[in-house]
Amino acid sequence: MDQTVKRKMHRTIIGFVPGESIMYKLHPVVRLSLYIATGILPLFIETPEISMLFIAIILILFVVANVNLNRLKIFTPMLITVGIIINLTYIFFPIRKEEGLVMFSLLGLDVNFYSTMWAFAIYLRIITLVLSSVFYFSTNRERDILVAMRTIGTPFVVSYFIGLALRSAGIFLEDYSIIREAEQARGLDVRNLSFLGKVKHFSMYLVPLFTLSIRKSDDISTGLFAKGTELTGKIDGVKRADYLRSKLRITNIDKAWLIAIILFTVTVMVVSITTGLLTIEGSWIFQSIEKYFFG
Amino acid sequence: METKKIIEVKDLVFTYPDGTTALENITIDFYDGEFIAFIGTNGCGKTTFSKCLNGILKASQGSIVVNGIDVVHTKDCMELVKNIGYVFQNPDHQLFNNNIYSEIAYAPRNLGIPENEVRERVIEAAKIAGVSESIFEEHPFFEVKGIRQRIAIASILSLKPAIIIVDEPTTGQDYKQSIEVMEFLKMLNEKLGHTVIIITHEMDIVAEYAKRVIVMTDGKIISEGSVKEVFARAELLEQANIKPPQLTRLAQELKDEGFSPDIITVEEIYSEWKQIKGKNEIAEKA
Amino acid sequence: MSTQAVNVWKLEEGEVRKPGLSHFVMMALFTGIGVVVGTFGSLAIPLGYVTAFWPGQAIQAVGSIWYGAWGGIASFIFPIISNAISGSAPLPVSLAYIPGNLAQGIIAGWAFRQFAGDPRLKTAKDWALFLGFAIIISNIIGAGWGSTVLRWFGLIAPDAQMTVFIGWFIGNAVASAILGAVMLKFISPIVMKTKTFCKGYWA
Amino acid sequence: MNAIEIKNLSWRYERAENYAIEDLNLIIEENQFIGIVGPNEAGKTTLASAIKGIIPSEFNGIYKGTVELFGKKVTDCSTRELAKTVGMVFADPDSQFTSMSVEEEISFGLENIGCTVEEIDERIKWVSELTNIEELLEKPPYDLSGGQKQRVAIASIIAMKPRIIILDEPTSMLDPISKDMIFSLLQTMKEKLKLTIIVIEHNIEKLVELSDKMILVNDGKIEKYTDTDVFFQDIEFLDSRSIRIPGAIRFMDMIDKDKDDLPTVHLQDIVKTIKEELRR
Repeated sequence: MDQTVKRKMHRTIIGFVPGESIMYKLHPVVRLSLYIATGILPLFIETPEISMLFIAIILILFVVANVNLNRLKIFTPMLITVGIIINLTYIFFPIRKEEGLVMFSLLGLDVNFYSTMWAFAIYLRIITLVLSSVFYFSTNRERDILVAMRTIGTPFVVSYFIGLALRSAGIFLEDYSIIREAEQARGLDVRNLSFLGKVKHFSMYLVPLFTLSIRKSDDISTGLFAKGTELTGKIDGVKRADYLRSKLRITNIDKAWLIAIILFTVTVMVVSITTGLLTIEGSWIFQSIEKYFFG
Repeated sequence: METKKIIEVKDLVFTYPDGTTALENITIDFYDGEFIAFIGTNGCGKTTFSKCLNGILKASQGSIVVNGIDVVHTKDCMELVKNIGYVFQNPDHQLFNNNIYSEIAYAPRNLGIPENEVRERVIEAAKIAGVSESIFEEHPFFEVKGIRQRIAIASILSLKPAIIIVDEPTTGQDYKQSIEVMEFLKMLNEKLGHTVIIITHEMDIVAEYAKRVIVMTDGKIISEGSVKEVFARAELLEQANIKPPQLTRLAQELKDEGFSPDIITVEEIYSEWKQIKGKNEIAEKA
Repeated sequence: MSTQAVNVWKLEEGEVRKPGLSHFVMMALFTGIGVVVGTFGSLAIPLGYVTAFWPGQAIQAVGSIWYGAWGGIASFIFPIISNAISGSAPLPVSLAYIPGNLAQGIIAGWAFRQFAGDPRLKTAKDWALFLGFAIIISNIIGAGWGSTVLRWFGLIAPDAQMTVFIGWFIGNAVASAILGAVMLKFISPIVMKTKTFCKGYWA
Repeated sequence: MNAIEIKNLSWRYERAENYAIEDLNLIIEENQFIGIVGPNEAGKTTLASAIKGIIPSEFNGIYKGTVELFGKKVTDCSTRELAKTVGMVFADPDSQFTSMSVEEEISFGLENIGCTVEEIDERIKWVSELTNIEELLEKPPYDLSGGQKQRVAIASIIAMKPRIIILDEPTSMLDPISKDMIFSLLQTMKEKLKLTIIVIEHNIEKLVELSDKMILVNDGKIEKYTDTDVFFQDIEFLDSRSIRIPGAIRFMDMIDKDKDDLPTVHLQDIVKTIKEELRR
């Protein structure tokens, strides 16, 4: 039975993507455009409740796409510290303090209403952006990223370069884990090191990592030469074949999604710029808190 | 003669973080002064097993005791390193000092040994491993691979570990270099009394140098014993996707003619050949 | 002490250096290294976009010292990838960072070539160039640009820019000074003997 | 027709003191299987690199003499022409795998030599069946074992259908069974594709089974270039060059010490000969 069980996850350089996901029904370029849209849209939304809605939608997408939510854990510390930093900067350096709307004093420091609300809105915005990024990398393998890049017309040399860079990041990580074992095998105990010792120890990871990379760069170059590598988009004046792209065709459904995503993004942008609907002042939360503190 | 148990492994299980089981219920003892070879296909668990032995990988279940140290639970990795040294397959993963001297001196310095003794150890280890003192100030990067491998071995020898594990000592080496490395390990084993464990795909090397062979498949030990015993079990080896050395296979193909299935050297097969030939001639005359 | 330093950037007589596939490969490898170091740097001390401890700048500076313009290209590409992976900066912010990242890389390479510094950090002058240009000036420009980008995007209070700038500068500079010095001191002797080492900007 | 013709070739790497290859002459005919043996640093890889044109194109140094492939000088060939004529597989499978999936790895070379998408599709199907990697096509490199990577490396070169294929220690990381698989793949290739195959290997026991001719490279020179059975006629000489003699051949040598005919080298022939000898 064991043999027939499909693998639950595919490995990527930085982690795993689900083995099966509804996202895979979409062409990589649709997924990339979704990433770009979710990476831009939050910048046009100030209203906290709409940002929260956005966050909720992305979290639902995580579930729909079959992504293991444990993956979000490593980002939690960052999301917390980011929240603290934003709040601190806006408490210590309040904006629109001349309006004098002080909610309360904390340890002798005036907590300004508008500034705090703004910090909150910005914080939600950044969470949205981080989640959209995490979502993209949790549902796309490296090859999907490359196919998407080539589909939107990135020159071959650029997409090939990105591919090779990602590949070498992978090699680098593999080497790193072996080196760590090798150091351990020679009795390195990081816990006992002084600060200077730690710095020196740092070099002990770096030296073998780089020497290996240098050797590999020679091997890779000769290997590429052996394959007649041409880093141009044209071979003999004819457009270079793109096998990977040809394997993944854009269907009508993909086109529909693309149009929908673009339309939606543009609409939100237009609404945001031309109307006050998405501003922080238009927020129901903003208004209620304002009412609560200042009547 | 009673020899001391140097490694005791009991019900060892190792599971990778992603949930795949790499080792399943391994129980085996190794004795002081043995020369052991781990064989098996790529991915059979032999490297994982050997890394568990020196604590690079932490066993998920079971116990490993090396020279009285509980490998699975010890916090003192120094104590462990003094007892069991591990030479990685690719020397480039373990050379990180600016010159060859400090490379070999690195591990003893980690132990906090006084500098004059470190110096003695470095010179001794370099001599045993065949690293010339004249290149002590050179950068390891610029040496050829054979030398880099020797430096890697010397940098472990300077710890004077009772047990030395070498992963693929002959990969990428030519015949002469292979013989040199193996003769060197043999010397460590026979003259200096180290317990030596090698992990290898080269059955000729196993036949010629190992005293005891451990055959692994899918994270389990499926066969173990002396070289002759193990290579004679043709069916079991097939199950592990292993082929005995060419001469053993030749003898096994000639089983019907009266050759023994556990031949490993040319001398053995030649003397059997003479015997059989002689018998046949007598039979013919009669 | 021999102060008769050799100019490592000068071509020997008859020496021909031309850019080739191997430079392209090295650039990709270096970008990969940057992605790893940058991602771990961001995740290790998770301060999000105000990465108070980001050793990635060392990779940028050292990259352009060793590999000239190739390293310069790597220096603005890898942060886009590592920021996206670690979630420490959203795509639009990452793109806006590009000029700052380019500066954090290329200034070091320019200074070492312009003033004939030795990447192995052999003399006081080399150290001065390293600390002065590769660390201090690079990071002043980088942090200045970066904090401005953050202000544009409203990610920090406008009045907080100075504080963020200082925090950013110190965090990047300290981490990168350590990593950068270690890389230059220990690895330059090897790199300089390889053919991908660039005496000029492209070869 | 001669696939390879080398005349008075000398090569010295930049900064090296000695010539890696000195005044070397070699002719290899089409559709031959050649095994190259010799100590490390003797010049085997340098010789292969010169045939492939990596030398002088990718390295700096001093180059004298000529290397011709099917009558055309390598130095007159473009990278693409060379890729179409000679394929080369290196020992380290990791540094040959530069893409993010197996199919991309194979298609990359094909795109380079100007194949169309349809052609690429066909060739990937054909080569993945031949090398038994159909299951791996979508996988990224870090999801493959060393042996699988080596098979992919070979597949990506075969797919380009070069007329000559050089393999530099193609099985270094492999266990015996995977080694067998690679060698039986080489055998199939030789029979089906009528290629000229050159293999550098320390594992002589396997080379013997397949090679039509063997070359001994030592100290930058070709010391022996003969049919495989002739190659093992003078075992003392090979011993003096630290060449590993397969046990069975050594045994045969002990048996017919005083015979003048050529030694039997293939394992199955040896089994047969011994059986016959015993019956005599």
